[in-house]
Amino acid sequence: MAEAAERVTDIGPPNYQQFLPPIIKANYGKWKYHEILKPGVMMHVAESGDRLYTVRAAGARLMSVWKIRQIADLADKYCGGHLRFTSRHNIEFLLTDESLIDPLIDDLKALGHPVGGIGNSISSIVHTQGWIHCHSAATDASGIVKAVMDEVFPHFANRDLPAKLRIALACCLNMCGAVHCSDIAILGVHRKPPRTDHETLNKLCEIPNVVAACPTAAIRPAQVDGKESVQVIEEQCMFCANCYTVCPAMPLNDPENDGVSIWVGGKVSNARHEPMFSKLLVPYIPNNPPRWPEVTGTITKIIDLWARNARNYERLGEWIERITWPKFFELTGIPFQKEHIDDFKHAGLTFKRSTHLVH
Amino acid sequence: MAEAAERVTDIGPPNYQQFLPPIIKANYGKWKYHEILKPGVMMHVAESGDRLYTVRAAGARLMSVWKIRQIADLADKYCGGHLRFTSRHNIEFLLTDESLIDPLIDDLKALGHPVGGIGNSISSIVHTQGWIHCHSAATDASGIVKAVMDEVFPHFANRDLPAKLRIALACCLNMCGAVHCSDIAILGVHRKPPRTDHETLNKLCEIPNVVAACPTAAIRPAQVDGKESVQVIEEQCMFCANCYTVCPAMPLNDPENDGVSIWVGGKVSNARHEPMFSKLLVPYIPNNPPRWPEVTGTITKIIDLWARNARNYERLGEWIERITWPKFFELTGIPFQKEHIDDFKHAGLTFKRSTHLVH
Amino acid sequence: MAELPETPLLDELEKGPWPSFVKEIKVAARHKEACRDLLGQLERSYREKIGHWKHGGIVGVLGYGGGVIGRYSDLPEDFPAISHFHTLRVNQPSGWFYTSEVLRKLCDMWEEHGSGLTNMHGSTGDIILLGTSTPELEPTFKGLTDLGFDLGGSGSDVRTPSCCVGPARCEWACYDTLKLTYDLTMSYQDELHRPMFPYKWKFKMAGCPNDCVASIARADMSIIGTWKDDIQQNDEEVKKYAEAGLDIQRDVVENCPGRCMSWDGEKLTIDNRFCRRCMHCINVMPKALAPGKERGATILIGSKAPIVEGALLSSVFIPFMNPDDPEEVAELKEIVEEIWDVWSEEGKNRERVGEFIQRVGMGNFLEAIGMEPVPEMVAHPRENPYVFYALDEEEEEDEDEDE
Amino acid sequence: MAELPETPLLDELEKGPWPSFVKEIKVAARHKEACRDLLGQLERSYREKIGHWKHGGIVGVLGYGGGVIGRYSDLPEDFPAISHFHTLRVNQPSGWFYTSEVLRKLCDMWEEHGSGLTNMHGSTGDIILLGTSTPELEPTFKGLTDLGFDLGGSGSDVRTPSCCVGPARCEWACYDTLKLTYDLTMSYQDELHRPMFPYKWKFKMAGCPNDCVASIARADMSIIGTWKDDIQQNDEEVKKYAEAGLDIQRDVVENCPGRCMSWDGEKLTIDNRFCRRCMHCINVMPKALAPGKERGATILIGSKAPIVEGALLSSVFIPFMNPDDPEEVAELKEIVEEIWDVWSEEGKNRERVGEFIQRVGMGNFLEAIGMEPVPEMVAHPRENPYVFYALDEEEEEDEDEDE
Ligand code: SRM
Ligand code: SRM
Ligand code: SRM
Ligand code: SRM
Ligand code: SF4
Ligand code: SF4
Ligand code: SF4
Ligand code: SF4
Ligand code: SF4
Ligand code: SF4
Ligand code: SF4
Ligand code: SF4
Repeated sequence: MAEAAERVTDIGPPNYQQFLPPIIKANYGKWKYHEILKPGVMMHVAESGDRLYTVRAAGARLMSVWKIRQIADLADKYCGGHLRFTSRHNIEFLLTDESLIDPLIDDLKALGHPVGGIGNSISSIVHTQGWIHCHSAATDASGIVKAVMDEVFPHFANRDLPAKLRIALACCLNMCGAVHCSDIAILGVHRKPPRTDHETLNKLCEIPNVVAACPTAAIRPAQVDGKESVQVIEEQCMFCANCYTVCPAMPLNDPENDGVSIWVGGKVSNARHEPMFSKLLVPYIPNNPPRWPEVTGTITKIIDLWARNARNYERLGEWIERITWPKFFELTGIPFQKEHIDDFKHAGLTFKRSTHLVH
Repeated sequence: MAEAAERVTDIGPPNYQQFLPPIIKANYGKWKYHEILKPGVMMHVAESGDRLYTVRAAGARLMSVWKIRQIADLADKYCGGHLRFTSRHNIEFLLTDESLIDPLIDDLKALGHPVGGIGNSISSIVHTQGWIHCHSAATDASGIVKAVMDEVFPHFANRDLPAKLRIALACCLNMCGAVHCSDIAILGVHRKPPRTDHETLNKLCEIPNVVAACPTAAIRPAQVDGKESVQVIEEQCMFCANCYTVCPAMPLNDPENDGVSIWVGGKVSNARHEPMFSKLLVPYIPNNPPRWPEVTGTITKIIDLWARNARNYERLGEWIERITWPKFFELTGIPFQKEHIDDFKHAGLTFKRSTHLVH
Repeated sequence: MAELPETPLLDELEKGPWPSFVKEIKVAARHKEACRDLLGQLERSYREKIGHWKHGGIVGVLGYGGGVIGRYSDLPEDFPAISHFHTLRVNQPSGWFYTSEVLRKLCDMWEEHGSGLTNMHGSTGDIILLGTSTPELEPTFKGLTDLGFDLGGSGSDVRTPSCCVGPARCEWACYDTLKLTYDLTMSYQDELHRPMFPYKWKFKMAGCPNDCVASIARADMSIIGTWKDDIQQNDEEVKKYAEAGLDIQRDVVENCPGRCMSWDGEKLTIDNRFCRRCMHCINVMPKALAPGKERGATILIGSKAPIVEGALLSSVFIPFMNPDDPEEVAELKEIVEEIWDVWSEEGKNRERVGEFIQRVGMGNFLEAIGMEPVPEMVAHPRENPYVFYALDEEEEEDEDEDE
Repeated sequence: MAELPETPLLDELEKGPWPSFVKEIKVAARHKEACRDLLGQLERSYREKIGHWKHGGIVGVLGYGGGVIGRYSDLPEDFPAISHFHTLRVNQPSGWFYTSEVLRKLCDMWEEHGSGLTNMHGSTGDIILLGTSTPELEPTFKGLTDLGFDLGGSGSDVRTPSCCVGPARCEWACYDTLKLTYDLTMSYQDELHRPMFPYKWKFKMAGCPNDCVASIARADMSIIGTWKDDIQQNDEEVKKYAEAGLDIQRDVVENCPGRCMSWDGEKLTIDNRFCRRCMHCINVMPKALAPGKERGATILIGSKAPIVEGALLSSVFIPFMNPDDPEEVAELKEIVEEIWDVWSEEGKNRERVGEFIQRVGMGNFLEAIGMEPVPEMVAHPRENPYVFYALDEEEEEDEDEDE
């Protein structure tokens, strides 16, 4: 117990102040305005007149320490060793010398981390673990993200869109990527009810918790082959996997039936329109590794349509709302199915309760 | 049974065509445009050039046959015996001779049926039976309607409002007046749980139906004094009276605690904004017959505020939506209480899920 | 005849400019004992702040399950003339058109058999004959049918359909609301008079999206006129409105929910691809704009008052059809009857069709009645990921694999 | 070191302009056995279209209930080096600011004790140290604390708070997001490290309504900067934007959700009484417009992902307070702790606070924590008439009567 006493705990994170670059310390809370100078580069001007140049490089999110060291080297070379990461996992270099911007961009490119993502562009995809680390995944995360970003890369490297476009991915309905409010969301889905392992269930799990976990009350306690276990009423299961989260003996993973769904029209910012949830566009696309071409194809199609038709500053969901969903389905050619119609708790509120239709 | 065979049944209503005035028969479906000539009077011009003048008189809704005969006399005198009623229970005289408009208006006035209600005005109040005929009423209908219409009468007789304003009244939560989509709705409310008559309940009602009738599951089967009956968990009761509708042994009427609530901001038309439900403004005002001054006072206050501040064509609910509800509460001075916050099924969707606030 | 009772509270409601229902009852009370007692009982309600009617009671006319609302005073000793005081719901003619002649005949009949009090009209649309005794029900019914009238609905049946004035007097009517109302009423006489559903079913017909009969708020099936092609536009008349002082930018363009109009001070441009058929611009400039020529209606389903699951608005069911085409009406009736079958089979007691659809899910409901989902049915697709993936789809895949 | 496994499928993901996670793993695989096995197992997942990790497993460091996610391969025979492969969640510094120096030290530590793979960062905001074995957990923890770092949250505890860059680099920050984040993190070390709630609790701090940290979508408490007074306006700069080609009417005025702006071609007028603080006009013209001077934040409550009751957005809880004022922060903390008490007492297992509020009702929740309802909390008042009239009100009346 002597050891435990020595142990340092609950110190919390390092104080951020020690990591702020001098120009930020000097102008903290005193920024006046900013301008985007070119793709991936912006300038913040302080009340003091100081100018801070930010160069944003694509983040890999999954990075090795060997790469991080290279990035640290660039920070030393260009901006006194100062850098930050963004809320979407990009890397930002904070420069005071405008003339160093282009050399930095070249070095970043050489390192495989092109710059972009600032302004009306696509930034990197917020995502999750997938087959890299999670037991729950209905699809991979990093692989689709890479495939999609390769495809939409011109919109990261340029500012050629009507507004920002945010893509997110979550590999199961737990939605760790918080994809529920994204312009475009890719969501891993199961489509088969849990396969209950009656042998082990009672040992691994508390049956009342398992029963309580099911939002549709599809799970009932049951004796199977003389063992206390549970029974799933399959027609009542909508594959949320909450039972699996609380009980390892009820896996849903299934190579043939797992896959992804695509959701569109969410947003988070309060700019213009209040925040919105994403809505179902494509209920199911089978997993097709390594490059998920049906997923990337669908996404680029949506982006192209939006980029060509939306007004300035109109986020994807705002555009769809203006032209109406039937028109959007017509433009995309995606078939409208039973699955698109909500049948969960608030379903009735999503019905079209007016005659505001375009014909 | 011979008698039954003679009996005429299922003949349906008379065919409307026999009641249409000649000018309407001639121009049926061929109207070109209309103009409001003055309060309560409009002209419809047909493709043929024919002109039809409509004079709209206040409807009493509750009318005696002696009054209806007088109205029939006016129809004979001014428009060949043709008249109609409107969907809000007003009376419309259909004239072809423009010069007869003013004499008709004078005669109507003398009869106690002033004209108005066309255009951006208040029309008569859609309402229900109240103490005149219904067992369920938490308030009277005709009495409050009369009191309110007397008070807002200038807005019926003139076209001095930003848009139409529709008032409706229902004397209990069954909402026969369909008040749920009105600019201003007056709704009779109970505030005490049912008083169960355990003596008669089992004779008058099916206990399973009574239990099933309660939306909050507040009713349970119970033995009371040796009789099969039901028990109401009072904290779970929100006084909807659905139990009373299915079972006479569970009345809620209570002179001290019944009263009215006031709701605002609903609409039905698709013009501009999609149809909207009315929202709770004043949870409770005690019944104060014969003229319910607190009700009329609240309503005139709301109308004045709206009339002074709204933009052209902005219905009450559209105006409130633009200025936001907190601002509206501030302007009216009506206190915001726990009762205003939804706690029924879709409550969460009525929370303010953005930072779109006026401060 | 006896004196009228003292009614100091009700007398207050004889004052003021709005027509007074108290005056109406008093006139009737000079002729009718029942109306005298009604006055007395109502004054008592005003004093005690409580109604004095007993709960329901099943009365009616032979062979009909609806159309009469039974009503008994809870103070029969004090007010014996209204110890029964039932109302009859009488099916109005489409659009509430009358001649003085037919009204007088109705009045005579009702003076003979009942209280002489009416509602012109009830909020569903019927003529309400307000108050008579049980023995007078059959004679009243006979009197009605002699005049060519019939009872309306009450209970778990089709309720009296009603409609806006439509093509009879309105330039915006996109279909013949009166004709469809009459047609549906006549087709469903049996369903109207003999309750056979889980709960009531209301039809309401409005000629255009202004919805002057509030159908979207209170009809299990709301039939609302609309159009498919471009708004008819007369630029000369637009200019005249502007010259007359209408602020077209502020009052018209900025109020367009489709955000599809623009005004350059000279010319109004409508991008009709995105027009939502809301009527606003047309309402404001009736001489300059009009609905298109390819007219029809949107069929919506499911509205109702709040009891039990909360109020509902009707929602889009068939985005566009033409109710003036008899074939399309025949198809519509087939669909309606299919819905009634499914709902009668699977609906719970006192479950309106809107509640039924929410309970079983719109997708399942459509499958049960054999219709395809279309995007017009929803304001937006689902936001939650709780998808019941269709099993037959998977079966198809399985089959593919087997091959 | 051994050869890298054959990964024909993964190799495809080395191509293309976006940084490749496969390249990262391959670099690490040259140094680390575990990364080689990770590569092998991932290739297998790509081939078989299924993950190969077992369900959870409770591991951790001494005295902490969270911060480590246990993970075991389900193919331990084939990939023994990842038979355990736990991740550590490391609390990032506010705003994700680093120096190259501290990053290098972290790298060295993690190369020594783990796989050398990271996520910069996890989607809650932590530094994710991706994969190590059970025996290495304590040494890694020691390595971290030696560098001044500590673990983040996992399980039913306070999760690692995070924030936007705020006043460090953004002209729109209405309060000091970094400071508040650090303050809350330090105040709640115990709650962060020792799960004691019904479920997780997330704080996210955004400096203005643009919400660059998506707090409204994924934080049990979302603290979003805003202002009270008028937008700061520089008319000269507005004109310059117009001259430079910005269509102020179409792109700014017509996009204003408060409909409170007008532009006459010369002067922009904002009726600030109805400005909703949405940021749009400011975003479009950052040189001309800025948030007002009386700045602070709106506190919102309850967002979360869809499991179990459907996703929620946070909703307004305190319309305006100033997080830069230590006294107001102290009050906020009291409220937060009060909420935790009530929720811990009454919340169900795995019920997030947003779900809890919906279950018990916002009104009751406010009463329980001793706060008053304000209209800012709702988008609109209730639409259904199902009001639980407060009993104490009635009791008061009864009392009046007794007197
Ligand atoms: C760096 C970062 C904050 C951080 O602490 O890391 C940031 C920084 C800025 N944001 Fe942001 N935003 C950042 C994530 C977000 C997010 C969160 C997210 O994407 O998950 C949002 C909400 C997105 C949504 O609504 O779904 C966000 C919505 C905005 C908006 C509103 C855009 C809109 O019209 O809806 C603005 C205003 C604008 O762009 O004009 C904005 C503006 C800005 C400005 C201009 C603020 C400033 O004056 O410095 C910064 C540069 C903008 C840019 O990237 O175009 N920022 N911004 C985040 C960069 C992420 C990245 O790497 O791409
Ligand atoms: C006569 C009547 C139809 C009937 O068959 O009986 C009718 C007739 C007309 N309505 Fe209506 N409306 C009638 C009830 C309604 C209703 C239903 C209701 O009030 O319960 C509505 C929906 C109300 C709502 O949204 O809550 C209604 C919403 C409209 C609107 C849309 C107004 C808006 O801006 O929301 C218009 C367009 C307008 O006024 O510019 C309209 C326009 C008209 C026009 C101008 C149509 C025309 O060209 O003939 C008619 C005269 C208008 C007037 O009264 O100002 N009518 N109108 C109804 C008269 C009721 C009364 O006695 O007051
Ligand atoms: C007479 C009338 C009110 C009036 O004064 O105009 C009326 C009167 C009654 N309604 Fe109604 N309803 C009347 C139109 C409505 C409407 C409006 C409409 O049809 O457009 C509604 C709302 C729309 C709807 O259908 O949802 C309406 C929704 C109800 C309800 C709630 C139904 C629901 O599903 O939520 C009930 C309760 C019930 O059915 O048990 C009800 C029940 C009743 C009963 C039968 C009372 C009962 O619980 O048994 C009332 C009889 C009163 C009496 O003694 O005469 N009444 N009722 C209306 C019928 C007149 C007519 O035929 O023209
Ligand atoms: C690592 C991370 C994903 C990532 O790659 O970035 C993650 C990974 C997991 N999350 Fe998460 N969540 C992560 C951020 C989130 C977020 C986003 C956020 O915090 O902003 C959400 C949505 C927001 C929210 O809290 O609602 C999120 C919502 C969930 C949920 C659903 C919770 C709910 O109330 O709906 C679960 C299920 C659970 O808690 O049992 C879950 C559970 C899990 C578990 C622990 C799996 C499980 O069922 O036990 C995952 C472990 C994966 C692994 O093996 O490492 N994770 N999780 C994120 C944490 C990194 C970090 O600390 O920085
Ligand atoms: S979204 Fe699901 S599968 Fe992906 S990391 Fe989160 S819990 Fe795991
Ligand atoms: S997957 Fe979800 S719906 Fe299906 S049984 Fe499990 S908890 Fe219930
Ligand atoms: S609203 Fe209620 S009290 Fe009034 S008539 Fe209808 S059922 Fe009777
Ligand atoms: S009044 Fe309504 S809530 Fe109360 S017991 Fe009766 S049915 Fe239930
Ligand atoms: S609903 Fe349309 S068609 Fe019918 S009366 Fe009203 S405006 Fe005319
Ligand atoms: S009808 Fe409505 S949506 Fe169509 S152009 Fe006119 S105002 Fe716009
Ligand atoms: S949320 Fe506001 S303050 Fe924070 S970075 Fe974004 S724009 Fe700046
Ligand atoms: S901040 Fe938003 S609401 Fe306020 S004036 Fe600007 S655009 Fe309008």
